[in-house]
Amino acid sequence: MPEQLLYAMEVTLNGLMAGVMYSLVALGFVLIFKASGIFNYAQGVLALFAALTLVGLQNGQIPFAHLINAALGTNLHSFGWKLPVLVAIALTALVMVGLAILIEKLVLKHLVNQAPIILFMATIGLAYFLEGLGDVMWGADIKKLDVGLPQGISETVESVTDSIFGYGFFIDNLDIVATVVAVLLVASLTIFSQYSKQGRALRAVADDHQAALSVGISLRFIWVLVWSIAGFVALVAGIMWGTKSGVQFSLSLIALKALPVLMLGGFTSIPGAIVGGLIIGVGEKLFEFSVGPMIGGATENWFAYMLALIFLVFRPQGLFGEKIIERV
Amino acid sequence: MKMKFATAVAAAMSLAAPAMADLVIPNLSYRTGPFAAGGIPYADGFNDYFTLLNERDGGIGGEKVQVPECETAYNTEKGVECYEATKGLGALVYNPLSTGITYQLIPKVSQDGITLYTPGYGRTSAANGAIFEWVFNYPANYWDGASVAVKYLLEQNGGDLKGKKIALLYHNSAYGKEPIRTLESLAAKHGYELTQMPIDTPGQEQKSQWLQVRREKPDYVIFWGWGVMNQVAIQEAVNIKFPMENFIGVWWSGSENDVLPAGDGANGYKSLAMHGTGMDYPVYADMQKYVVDAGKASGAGDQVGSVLYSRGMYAAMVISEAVRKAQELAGTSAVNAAQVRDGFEALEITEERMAEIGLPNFGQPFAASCTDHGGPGAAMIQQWDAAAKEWNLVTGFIAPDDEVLDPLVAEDSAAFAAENKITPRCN
Amino acid sequence: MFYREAGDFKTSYRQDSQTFPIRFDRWRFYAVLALAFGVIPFVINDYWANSVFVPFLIYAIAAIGLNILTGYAGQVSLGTGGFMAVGAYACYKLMTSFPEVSILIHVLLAGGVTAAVGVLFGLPSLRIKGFYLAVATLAAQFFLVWLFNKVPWFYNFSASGQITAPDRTVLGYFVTGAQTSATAKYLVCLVFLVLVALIARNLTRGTVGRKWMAIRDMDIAAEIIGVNPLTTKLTAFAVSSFFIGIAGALFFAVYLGAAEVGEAFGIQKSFLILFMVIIGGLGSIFGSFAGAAFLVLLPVLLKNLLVGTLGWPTDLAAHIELMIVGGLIVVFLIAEPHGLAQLWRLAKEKLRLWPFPH
Amino acid sequence: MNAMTEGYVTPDGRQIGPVLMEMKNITLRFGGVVAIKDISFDIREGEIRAIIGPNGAGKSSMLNVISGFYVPSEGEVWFRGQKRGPMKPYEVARLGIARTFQNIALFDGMSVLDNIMTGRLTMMKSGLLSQALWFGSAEREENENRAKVEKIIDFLEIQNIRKTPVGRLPYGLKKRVELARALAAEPKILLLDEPMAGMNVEEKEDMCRFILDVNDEFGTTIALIEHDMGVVMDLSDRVVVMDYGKKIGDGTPDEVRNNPDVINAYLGVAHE
Repeated sequence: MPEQLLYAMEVTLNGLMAGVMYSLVALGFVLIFKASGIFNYAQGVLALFAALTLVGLQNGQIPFAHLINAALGTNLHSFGWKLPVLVAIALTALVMVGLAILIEKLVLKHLVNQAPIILFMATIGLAYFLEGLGDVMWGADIKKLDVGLPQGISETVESVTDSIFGYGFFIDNLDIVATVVAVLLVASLTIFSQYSKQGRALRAVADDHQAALSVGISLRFIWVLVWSIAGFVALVAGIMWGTKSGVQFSLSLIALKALPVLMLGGFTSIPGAIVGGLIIGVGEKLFEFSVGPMIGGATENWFAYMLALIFLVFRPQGLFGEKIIERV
Repeated sequence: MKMKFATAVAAAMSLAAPAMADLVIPNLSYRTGPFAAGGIPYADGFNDYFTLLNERDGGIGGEKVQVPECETAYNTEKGVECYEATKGLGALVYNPLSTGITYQLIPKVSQDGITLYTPGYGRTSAANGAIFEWVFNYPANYWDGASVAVKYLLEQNGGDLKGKKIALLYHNSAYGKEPIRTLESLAAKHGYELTQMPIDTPGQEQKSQWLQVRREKPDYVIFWGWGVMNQVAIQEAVNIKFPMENFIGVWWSGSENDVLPAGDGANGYKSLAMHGTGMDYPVYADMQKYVVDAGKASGAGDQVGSVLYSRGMYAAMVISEAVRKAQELAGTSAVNAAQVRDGFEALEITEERMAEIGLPNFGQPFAASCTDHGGPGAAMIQQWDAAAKEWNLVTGFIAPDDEVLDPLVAEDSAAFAAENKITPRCN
Repeated sequence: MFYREAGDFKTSYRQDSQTFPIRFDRWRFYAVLALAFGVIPFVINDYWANSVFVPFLIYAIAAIGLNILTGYAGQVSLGTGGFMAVGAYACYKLMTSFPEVSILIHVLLAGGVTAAVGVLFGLPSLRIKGFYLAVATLAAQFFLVWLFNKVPWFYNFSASGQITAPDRTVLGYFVTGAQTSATAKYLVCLVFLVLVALIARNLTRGTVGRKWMAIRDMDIAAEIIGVNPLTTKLTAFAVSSFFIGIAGALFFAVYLGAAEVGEAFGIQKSFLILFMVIIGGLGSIFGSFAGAAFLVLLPVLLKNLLVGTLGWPTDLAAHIELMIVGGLIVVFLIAEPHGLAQLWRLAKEKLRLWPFPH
Repeated sequence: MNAMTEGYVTPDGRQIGPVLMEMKNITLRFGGVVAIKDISFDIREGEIRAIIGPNGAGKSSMLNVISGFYVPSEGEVWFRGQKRGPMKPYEVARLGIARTFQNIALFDGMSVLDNIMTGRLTMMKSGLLSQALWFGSAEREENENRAKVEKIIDFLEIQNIRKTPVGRLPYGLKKRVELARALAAEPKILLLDEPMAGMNVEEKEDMCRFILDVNDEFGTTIALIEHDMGVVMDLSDRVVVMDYGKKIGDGTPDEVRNNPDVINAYLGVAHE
């Protein structure tokens, strides 16, 4: 096989893996939008906040140490313990649930029935707030996140492909793990929404707000539930991305990678988020591989958006949407 | 009520004025935002050195040093605001640790008559003191760094890089683009093949670039990163099993933060170094005694001796020496901004002086002049030892290829002079 | 007491459709103008100009621009940073290519170039609506920033890709470059802002404004009563981008003096200006002023209060500042979703009846 | 077909003009669903023409065909002696066809006055520059059109709510404002989509009066759809009756009232 084709295959495979990582972030957006019509800009910051909390708990950091030290002149830093990974993850999940309850109580409750743009704006305020809170609680320095996930080239894939094609493909072990986790996540979300009482309530609200309310489903409960789930998804995304690049401010910017995925897949479709992520991942990597070198590279950021834009111009309803019929 | 509020606002808008006699050296730092991880240790080193001088020596030449800190978040607008807010305090010199803010401030400081000191970053052609009267960037700048890296590779290859492939992986911004011209000129001279690979900020996702590296198998990768880009690049290099000893970062891509997350895999990674690092300097005994133990350390105290802390301290050291020189020239301890500039221009840092300060062989000795604001530009190569978790210097100071660089500096500064109608000084 | 309509009769439609139909509002407007032109220029210093007034004036221009598009025509855009970059780079290329032409003309032309680019990126708005369009405008944001970073022609092949504004004068006074006085910077930006605000006001009270609002409120009905959605949306994009381009040109040439595209005109800028518009009030010129003032002043105020007065460490202050700004945005939205402009209107309505509550 | 050009005189003595609009064999399909099946009828200048039928008869679709919002799958629409090709909705408006909507479609964020002024948008031609400077044609045009709009405001007795945002108005007033907006366009033909839907008796009477007055005062041709037979019979000159997408009757109210098919449709006799 010609070399270029092999390279393209390798790039495509890696694009698929990158796409899964994007989907993980996009999933959080979709969950909240579907259940409450809120375009949650804070999803990226939620991931950062979750990862910060995880690292902080794991390493026994004292929250707000800097603030306390500045105010009281003390010199606190650490409790001096290390929590096992699973305990820390469970505790972080609890923190995210607590956060969801607070968000509902302090923000969303007061904004029922507002226009979508107002709710969007509120989540931006929330993003600012959480970003500051995360920094005040845990500090702005860079943190290493290690929950024991493997990283580096997968030797198996390399040797297998080498024996078939004579060229060993590069696949990152972390990406393989992320793919498995994403599949598990989507599967468990599906099972949850199909078979549990809360899940059915969630689907009912997503289908028809009014009808769901009229049969006695509590909207407030649903909002707490969906923000908790989104918080958990953010935690998963935070772990994956944090393992890759450490936990620091830029982690919140992964939200920007999820937006074109949302455009493509639609704001309300979970399969859309997955397939959209894959298309964006493959599309931007292949473009950078084939056209990038000719026009100077670093095209990925804008190409993802252009791809989604062009796609939408020709198919405004998105990947899985039905054709829109305008009525008077 | 309204009046009261207005007064309160007015009071809040003007920073508390310092006692007039102090030497004011603002620290435009960034402890938040995307580059906080690098900004924090640097700012701590900068602050701590001046605290040390104040505590141990009672300041510089008997004058206490005030270091009002202002948060820029690496953002140019906030940088401008910080400059304006601190300028009125009688600031003597600025060191914003951001190439973007430096470009912003060059015209302003020239107008206001305040020195801008940008060691190892900023506008490279400011090394030409004939054009850039108020800007100093010794001991080394980006083009020096690029040239030193290539010279090191020449040494490694017995003086011949013909047919070798070198990839430049860079932060897709003004900062990252700096070395391109130098590396291109050197490619023409030495016959290596240069591939450019930009990475968009912040640089969390570099798969495409590293797959390209894996495919094209360059002999060496030269790396110009900052922030999260650094550690992701090193991690990715480990992932694709790129030989780490052939991977050389600029001095902004060679701190502990960058290599630690990659663990053992990062062993052997190299970076440029324009000063020493680690705790093996006598100055740290005083630092411990007067600053850390006294509870006056700027940060948590865990960064002391790290690469970027050392760099902040180095900048503070050079500034304090320039102030000392200025005091000597002016015959007064309460120097003003113009006198401090003269101090910078007449500054000479010798081996002996560094040993006296407690930093023997910490940096390269240099002497500035009216035309030379850039110093010798030499740098060392350091290599990461993952097992011991420390950087080891593997070379002494390597001088850059001035034959190639001087015309580039002359050309760029002449363009600036023409654009801004500056007549060269120093004739 | 003074603030009332009773007895303030209008005898022509012209009087009735003027900008400030209430006499007291008119007086206050003249008083603000007098203050802005007659007093502030004489007392302003570098700090106040560069930290507060000049950024406020420029952001107000950009906010008016975005408000035309988002507040009046209902098309949410996140490409403002990219369009400001177009204005800045157009201005830079014009300044360096035609140094003999007045900078004021360059700024206007830069607005024109931006308007053309805005129309181009406005085309998809015919097919894409709502948040999808908002996200789609990010394509403009990222692409434009990449373009200006990548193509050396835009930055005159300088080594680092930074653009630096050469010195230019108006009536013999420097308005760009380091020698510019605080007063000159302030006045140039003020003149542009006043012009932009007047034009925006005129457009929004007339035919075009009604078309924009009709499309915003119900696009299908608007089309059936005879509004051509294509030209209407594109006009909104053009006018909006024209203003934003002017803001970008001033931002680079007068305020910063040097700029790097990704840093000065990145995605954060787009969000910042959108915040200004929403906090100030969608569909309100006054709201654009209020929003810009709020988001320029608040951080400066907080920083000076926390660091300057209370002496907190700068990083802690910066983080708490983020929390306060974020918290305030949420509080404002809960208290008054229609922004500062609506708060102001409600206050005025109360005042109109004062001292008789009924 | 001699009436094509000549018109006729109504029992109450009004002169009705020649045919203004003619629908020829209109069929409209959505995918597999046939909404309108081969319907033909005409609308004459100056008359009040009603289209009635039970729910789901295809009235709204018919109105959307007349207004140009839907393009018929088969058949032709003739307007003022010319065949009307496929057009954009806003181009139809410029031909002089204005309408109201069953579910009010006002612009909620604008005042009553501004809403009515939008009805005159097709007649306001001043350029962007003139508007930006508020000088010359823009201002003159604004004031001229304002004067015309004020006449309509007086006519419909809504002077006191001129500056109120329409979002705050009650339902009945909104309907009146919508009528005002349509009238402001000085249409050749005015389409009313269930103008009386959701109104109480008093409001219905008001609306009837306004419709008759409009027809009388301005001589405006009116086509309306309505499922309430009673009101329509008093109001209109001629009536088309639709059921299941087909025309089952056409003629004066009296003729229609005695048409057995119509009786069946309204009394709910099963279709075979």
